[in-house]
Amino acid sequence: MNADLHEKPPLLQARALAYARNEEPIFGPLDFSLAAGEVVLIEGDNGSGKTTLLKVLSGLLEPTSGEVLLNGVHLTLAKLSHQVALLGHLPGMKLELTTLQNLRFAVGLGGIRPGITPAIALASVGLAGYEDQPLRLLSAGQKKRVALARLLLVPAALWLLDEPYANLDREGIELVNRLLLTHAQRDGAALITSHGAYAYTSGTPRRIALRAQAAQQPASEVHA
Amino acid sequence: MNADLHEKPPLLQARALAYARNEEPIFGPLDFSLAAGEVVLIEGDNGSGKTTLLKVLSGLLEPTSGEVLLNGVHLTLAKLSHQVALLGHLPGMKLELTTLQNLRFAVGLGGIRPGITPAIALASVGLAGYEDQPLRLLSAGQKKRVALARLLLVPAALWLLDEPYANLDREGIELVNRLLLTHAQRDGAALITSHGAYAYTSGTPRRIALRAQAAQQPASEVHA
Amino acid sequence: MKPGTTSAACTALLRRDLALTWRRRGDALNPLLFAVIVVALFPFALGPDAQVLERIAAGTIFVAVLLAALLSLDSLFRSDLDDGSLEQLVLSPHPLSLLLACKIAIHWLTTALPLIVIAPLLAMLLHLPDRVLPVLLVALALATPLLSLIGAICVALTVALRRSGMLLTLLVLPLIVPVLIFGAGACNAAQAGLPYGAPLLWLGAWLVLALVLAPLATAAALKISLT
Amino acid sequence: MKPGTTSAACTALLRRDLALTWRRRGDALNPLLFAVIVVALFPFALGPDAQVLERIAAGTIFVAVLLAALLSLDSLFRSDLDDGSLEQLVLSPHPLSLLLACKIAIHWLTTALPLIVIAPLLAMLLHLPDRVLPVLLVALALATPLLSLIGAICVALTVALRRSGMLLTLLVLPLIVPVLIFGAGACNAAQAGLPYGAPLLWLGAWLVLALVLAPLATAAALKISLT
Amino acid sequence: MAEFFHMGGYGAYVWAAYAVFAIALIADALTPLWQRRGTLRDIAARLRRDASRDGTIKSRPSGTEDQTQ
Amino acid sequence: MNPLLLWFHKLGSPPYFYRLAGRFLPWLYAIALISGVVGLYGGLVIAPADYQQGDSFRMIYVHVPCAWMSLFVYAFMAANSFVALVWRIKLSETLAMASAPIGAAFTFITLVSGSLWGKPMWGTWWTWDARLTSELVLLFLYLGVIGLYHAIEDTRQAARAAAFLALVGVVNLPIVHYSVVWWNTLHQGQTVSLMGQSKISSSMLWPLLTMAFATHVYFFASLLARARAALLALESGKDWVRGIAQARQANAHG
Ligand code: HEM
Ligand SMILES: Nc1ncnc2c1ncn2[C@@H]1O[C@H](COP(=O)(O)OP(=O)(O)OP(=O)(O)O)[C@@H](O)[C@H]1O
Ligand SMILES: Nc1ncnc2c1ncn2[C@@H]1O[C@H](COP(=O)(O)OP(=O)(O)OP(=O)(O)O)[C@@H](O)[C@H]1O
Ligand SMILES: [Mg+2]
Ligand SMILES: [Mg+2]
Repeated sequence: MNADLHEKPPLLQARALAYARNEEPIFGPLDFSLAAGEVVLIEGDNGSGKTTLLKVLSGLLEPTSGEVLLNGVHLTLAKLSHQVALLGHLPGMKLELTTLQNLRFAVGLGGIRPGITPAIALASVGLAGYEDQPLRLLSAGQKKRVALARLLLVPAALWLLDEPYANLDREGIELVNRLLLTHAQRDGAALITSHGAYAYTSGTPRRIALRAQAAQQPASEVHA
Repeated sequence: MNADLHEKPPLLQARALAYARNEEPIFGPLDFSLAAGEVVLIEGDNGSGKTTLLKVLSGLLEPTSGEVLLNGVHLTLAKLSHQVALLGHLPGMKLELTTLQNLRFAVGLGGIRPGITPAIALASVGLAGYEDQPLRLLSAGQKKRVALARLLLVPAALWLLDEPYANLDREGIELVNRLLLTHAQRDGAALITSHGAYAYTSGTPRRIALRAQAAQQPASEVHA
Repeated sequence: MKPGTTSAACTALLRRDLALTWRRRGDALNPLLFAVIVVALFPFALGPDAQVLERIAAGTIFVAVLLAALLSLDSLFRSDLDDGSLEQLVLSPHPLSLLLACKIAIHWLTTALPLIVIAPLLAMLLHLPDRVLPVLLVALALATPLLSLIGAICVALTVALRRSGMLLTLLVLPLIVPVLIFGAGACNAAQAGLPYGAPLLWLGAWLVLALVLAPLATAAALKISLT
Repeated sequence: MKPGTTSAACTALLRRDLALTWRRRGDALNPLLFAVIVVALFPFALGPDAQVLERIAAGTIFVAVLLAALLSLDSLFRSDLDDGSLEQLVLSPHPLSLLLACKIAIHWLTTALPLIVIAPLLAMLLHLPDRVLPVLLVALALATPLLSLIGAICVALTVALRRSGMLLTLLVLPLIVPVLIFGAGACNAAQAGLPYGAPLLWLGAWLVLALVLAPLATAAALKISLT
Repeated sequence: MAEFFHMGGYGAYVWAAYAVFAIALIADALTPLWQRRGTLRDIAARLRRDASRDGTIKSRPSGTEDQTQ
Repeated sequence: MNPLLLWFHKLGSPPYFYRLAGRFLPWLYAIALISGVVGLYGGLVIAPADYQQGDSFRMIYVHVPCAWMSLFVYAFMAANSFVALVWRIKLSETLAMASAPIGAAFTFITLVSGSLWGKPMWGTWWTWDARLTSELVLLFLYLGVIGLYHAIEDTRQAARAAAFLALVGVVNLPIVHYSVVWWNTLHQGQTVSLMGQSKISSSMLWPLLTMAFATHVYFFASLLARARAALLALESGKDWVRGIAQARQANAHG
């Protein structure tokens, strides 16, 4: 193992990371590292490859070149273990089951942080009283909140959040910010994508900018 | 018909409109009217019934009580005709077909405004050069732009847009605002839902507030 | 403002659905292969006794073709529902039943017609006597559109469900039992040297009726299940 | 940080899938009804002649049960893929093959087992001689888990495709032709008064092999089709 | 009596038919009772849940203060 | 408004119907039970054994009333479906959907008892005879209606969709019946004819009629009970239902 015993390696490190789909580069060689306690915003226009980057970092897609190190260890699907929690566009939960059942399953699969229960997590995201509600009866924003509750439960050090602010009302946006802050404070780290940088209000986060590969034509004129 | 010939009725009028799902009220009796040239923002927390309201107004759901008048005429599915264009969470387009093919179909089904073509509309939303790209190869935000191009093409006076800003980058947000402005100037009207009122920057729009029926608990505390 | 004519809408729909079928041409072949495989399974399941196979040939082909067309029915409105195109169709200013009739026609052309074309091959696999083949083809030509039309009503009823595949089968089958009895019955009669004109005429009469009524019923059912 | 044990993960998965099956219990009955209906179609297609029906009874029941189990296979990972649960499963720290084995077991329990239970009824509908019934049941009990296991591999390969229903059938059917030949063959042998032990033993041997290998293969296939 | 149950050799068939008749109808009669009980239980649970949601509304002011800080 | 119309209007109101049905229910169950016991006593004990079929004919007292009911209930369901679709009366939706499982139960009993009767009489559990076949199709139709109703989430939408299916099925039923009859004569399988309409003696007849009466009354009792349960679920947001739930909870805890 490369891990230097004297100096703690960064939680996540990307070296010359690039991804190409069918030989067409989606995002260029990227170098960055993420220390514990950091929250980093991935910025980029529509189609610049933010979603793709998160999928690569979570191990769902394999990078075309470059490498990803987690705690100084090469990332492979097998070793991903319980280090990464991905919140994508899909909820990863069953619409037919209740919020509590869904969270219990997530805990069974991913383990649980000490000192928290699914019910507490639900209350933390403002869904107390919705414990026995099947997920399909919730609105778009309420579903997103349940997905956020999952993050609170599972013991993952690195959060990868794809547009966590979408569909949330202002209270929900504040909730995400508070969750991120708490997570950073207990030595977690998070990578988030968002168009609305305005949404992240607790201080200015560090940013990673993705250039759109096929530079978008400016929408200069609206035809009437 | 009720339409008074001397005074033009408002484009859209809702009288004591209410919707209940399985006897549970989703939004309360609402009264409002929308004149040509107006853009109105529907505000409400997660789960307050914004999406449901738009579906009712488009005629996809039947209201439990109250009535909707379009140009002073009662709204029935049959009479909706080409007056309403709905942009929901779903794209209403085929992922396998190219952007141009999709727009051509929309035009065939809904008719076309004079003086515009699918290609021009695509260029207007900043997707010139993507004409022959199948939709599935576009990112979330790019798909949304194609859906916006459809609005430019079909001759609908009333636009119902459910969270049109979601997934769009800043340029995209400006694009939506410009589209709305142009639409209002040529005597169209639009109802939009959005959590981020900040997104609508061209002047302050009129607002309709939906009270959350089951008031949400404030997410006061994040459990660590 | 140019609202667009109904015939333009139908043309656009036909053109789009054909383009889609072409894009998904791999999928379009599936019903065909399914029918071939079901028929091919029978010699394996029953053993290679030619007499037994000949006796059951017409019936088995009919069942296989019906099952294949039936399973492909599920996709009639599925993808349109999933991506919101169906909402746009319902919200369009044109008569829904006409638009749906176009979709049903496309469905028949792309799934049932190839099945009829390949039926002689299936007949050969099961040693169907040659003189029965024309009757089989006519019976299939009358029965498959009936199936598409009747099936469309049931699909419209189940379209709002997430996984409707098998429920659909349950709904459709009681409705097509008569079609099967008359279609396969005509073939069996022909094979036994009995007159077979009457059942075919009945099928034809039903087909005319269904052509008129089924699109209307489908539109009504679709509206019920979308609101 | 408490990572959670693998057995806890399996238990959670089993509990969740059973809860889901219960919530969708209407759907769970569908394969059953499908098999019943396919079997019921044959008398309509072939005519009510008891002798013909008796001759084809075992084979038809086998084909119907295989088709029903097979069509229900499609849903094995479908909904998990659609809502992103499958990604979470793949990203979990536990051996994927074990988790998938749990899913396959649930699938067999909820779709194939009811089919075996109802097989005597199907046998009655087609006048299968009583003495063949035990052989049929044993053959089905060995063949259906084999089908679930082999099918799971193919489902894993096709899961990333949107509408895989029929493609899946195409992949699975060639693989299970041997199962069909041996299973239905044993029944036909029993019906003809011949010895039928050997094919059943073969089926048993394959089953043991598949129990060990199939979950591993499924996990590998799933990883391929998700990246 | 034994003769009555024997039914001239058809006892098994006759009594099986009557048993199916009885079981099916008893099950049919019990289902609405179960349904009713389940529904009422769900409603009671929902009332309790709504009550707990109402309780959180009362604590709202303190919560909003928290956020403005 | 004339009093009868007014009464119908009131009947359409769920809380009124719920209470009224609740008052009738015990009586209906009691009448069904008593006439059922009388009919069974008459059929099993008093009626003499048939000179041809021996005691096996006693199956007639479950088979035939249930067979009649299976058809009657379908007609009842279809009529209510029609009303529900055309006039959008909620009570009709509820009644149509409540009758489906009862009808399915009667159809099931008919099939099983007929099967049990067929084994000693015809030597086989099942033949593909016209009447048997159309009864089987009827069962599938019932199951389709029930399945569709339970598959759709929104209860009222589900009821309307299933009602539509029930109506399509009613068009289909005569077609099935005659096609099956014709199919059998077309292809001379050994057509087994049911026991003829022989003049049966009055000591055999009255228990049969009593049982038919009992099953009809039972149907309406079960229908009302199911409709009551369904109304509770359907109106679960309304105050009157909450009142019932709270009262019941108070009873349970107090
Ligand atoms: C699975 C087997 C059977 C089924 C599904 C079945 C079905 C039916 C049905 C649907 C009816 C009502 C017909 C109508 O009212 O229009 C009926 C009536 C009747 N069945 Fe069966 N049956 C079966 C077997 C038998 C057997 C084995 C017998 C006796 C040998 C029998 C004797 C009768 C009699 C006597 C009637 C009354 C005839 C009348 O008054 O219309 N059934 N059966
Ligand atoms: N399945 C796919 N196959 C091929 N190309 C794709 C696919 N999905 C996305 N792309 C292309 O890859 C590029 C990056 O897409 P990605 O979804 O990562 O963008 P994004 O930054 O998340 O955009 P958005 O802000 O709109 O969500 C885009 O140009 C898109 O057209
Ligand atoms: N299919 C459904 N069945 C039953 N209830 C539903 C369904 N969809 C939404 N609801 C409920 O109806 C209410 C309104 O939902 P709706 O989707 O209209 O909210 P919204 O204002 O669009 O919320 P969001 O901002 O989160 O998108 C919510 O309380 C939700 O839980
Ligand atoms: Mg994205
Ligand atoms: Mg919404």
